Amino acid sequence: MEVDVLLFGAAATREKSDRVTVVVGAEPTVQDVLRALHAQHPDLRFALPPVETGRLAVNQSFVRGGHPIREGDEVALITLVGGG
Amino acid sequence: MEVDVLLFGAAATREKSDRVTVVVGAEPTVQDVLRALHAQHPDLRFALPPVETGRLAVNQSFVRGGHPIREGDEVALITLVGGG
Amino acid sequence: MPSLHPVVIARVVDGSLMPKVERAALLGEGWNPASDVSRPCAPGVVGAVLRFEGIVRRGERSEAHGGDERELLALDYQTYDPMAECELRALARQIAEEHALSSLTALHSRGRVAVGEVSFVLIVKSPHRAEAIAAMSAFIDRLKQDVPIWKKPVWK
Amino acid sequence: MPSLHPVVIARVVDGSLMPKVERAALLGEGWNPASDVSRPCAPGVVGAVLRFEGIVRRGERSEAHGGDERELLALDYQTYDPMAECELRALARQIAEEHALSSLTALHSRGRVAVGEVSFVLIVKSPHRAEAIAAMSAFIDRLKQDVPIWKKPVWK
Repeated sequence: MEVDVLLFGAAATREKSDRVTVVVGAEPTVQDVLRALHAQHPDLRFALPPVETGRLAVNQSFVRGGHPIREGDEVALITLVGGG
Repeated sequence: MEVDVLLFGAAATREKSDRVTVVVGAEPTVQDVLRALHAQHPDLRFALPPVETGRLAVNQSFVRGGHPIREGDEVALITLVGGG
Repeated sequence: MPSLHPVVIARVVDGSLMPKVERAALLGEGWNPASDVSRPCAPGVVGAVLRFEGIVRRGERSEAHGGDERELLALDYQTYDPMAECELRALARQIAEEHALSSLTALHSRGRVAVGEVSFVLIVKSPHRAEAIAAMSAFIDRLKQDVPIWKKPVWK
Repeated sequence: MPSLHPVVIARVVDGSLMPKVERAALLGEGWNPASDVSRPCAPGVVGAVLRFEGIVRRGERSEAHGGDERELLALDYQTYDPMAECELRALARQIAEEHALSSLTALHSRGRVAVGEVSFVLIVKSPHRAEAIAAMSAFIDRLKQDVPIWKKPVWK
């Protein structure tokens, strides 16, 4: 299955794009997508959290670990924010 | 020599007066006045600083230790302030 | 007697916040004062009001220039909507309850904010000073971790 | 680029401070803006504005009543003049320089301030947030040690 991951800030600047695609197995979890980002987009490692404890935004909520990613979910990498 | 010491706040409330008088020797220092306050006005001990390190306001400036008190100086006990 | 249900307002607003803070940001854009301020504090409960304004500075370190300070015209704040406002509001409620505040108001800019203009406002009211300061520090620290807002420099 | 000669205003003012803060306390009573604000900050230097207001609360512990909270009408602030304003000003200058602030304004009431009214205002401006928060906390801690102001409760 392919998952599009939205990028922002320094991650988007590095990739020169507002998203990247990763290839994962069937019934992937947040950890699977993070592992795939580390392996398939090494340029993003400066912005990637650890696979075991890191989080993604799925449908605009933070989730971690074994949370499932389903077809059609909106998946985003939210790191290095800079508000305030 | 007699020294008038101005009181404020809880110290004035306790003494029911805005000043007390202490009797000290010739050429007194801040420590001498503090020592005399401890001895001659035990009701004020709750508000009195230690003799060695404590301060008084003399002519509206904080001074300590061996600072001399002269005839006509304005001497005040400034403790337990509560601004802000 | 701290309020157990503090009044909380948290908004993401287009552009510079001042002088909107006092007018449009709180009163305009569909915000209904009656719903948000339904439980006004009893007079005499609040002992401390703390207000923080973040202002865009002229100098910002540029990673593309070896970390030297370069001169800015503005910052462009990118927000992931509507998550940014949802997280801002969730953070506001959590901090207000954890610190037993009487109220918390947080406003953050979206889009371009020029040098010298205000991009973030936090107003905290509480019975005592200590909780207000602790709440403000905690809010800003968590904002920088959890609220999806990014800033992009617009160099001179 | 922190200002080495921060703008400092420190005043003791009769009665409640609000809405005087924005008007009379700063502009009236002989205070000359030209002399105090002779070195305005360059735009874009200040990144953080922090404003604290202390408000008289309705409940205050009464020592004469075993430490229970009793209801207040007002606080009477007694100041040892002119030492109170001199110490307030000295403290303001010291904190502003120690923390490399751009400016510091401190106002404290003298006399009666009713419940719900403002008796103390501190406004700190600095390049970054951390110094502003540190300066505010340091100022208030030192105020309570060194500035000869006492409060006397006026019970209901």
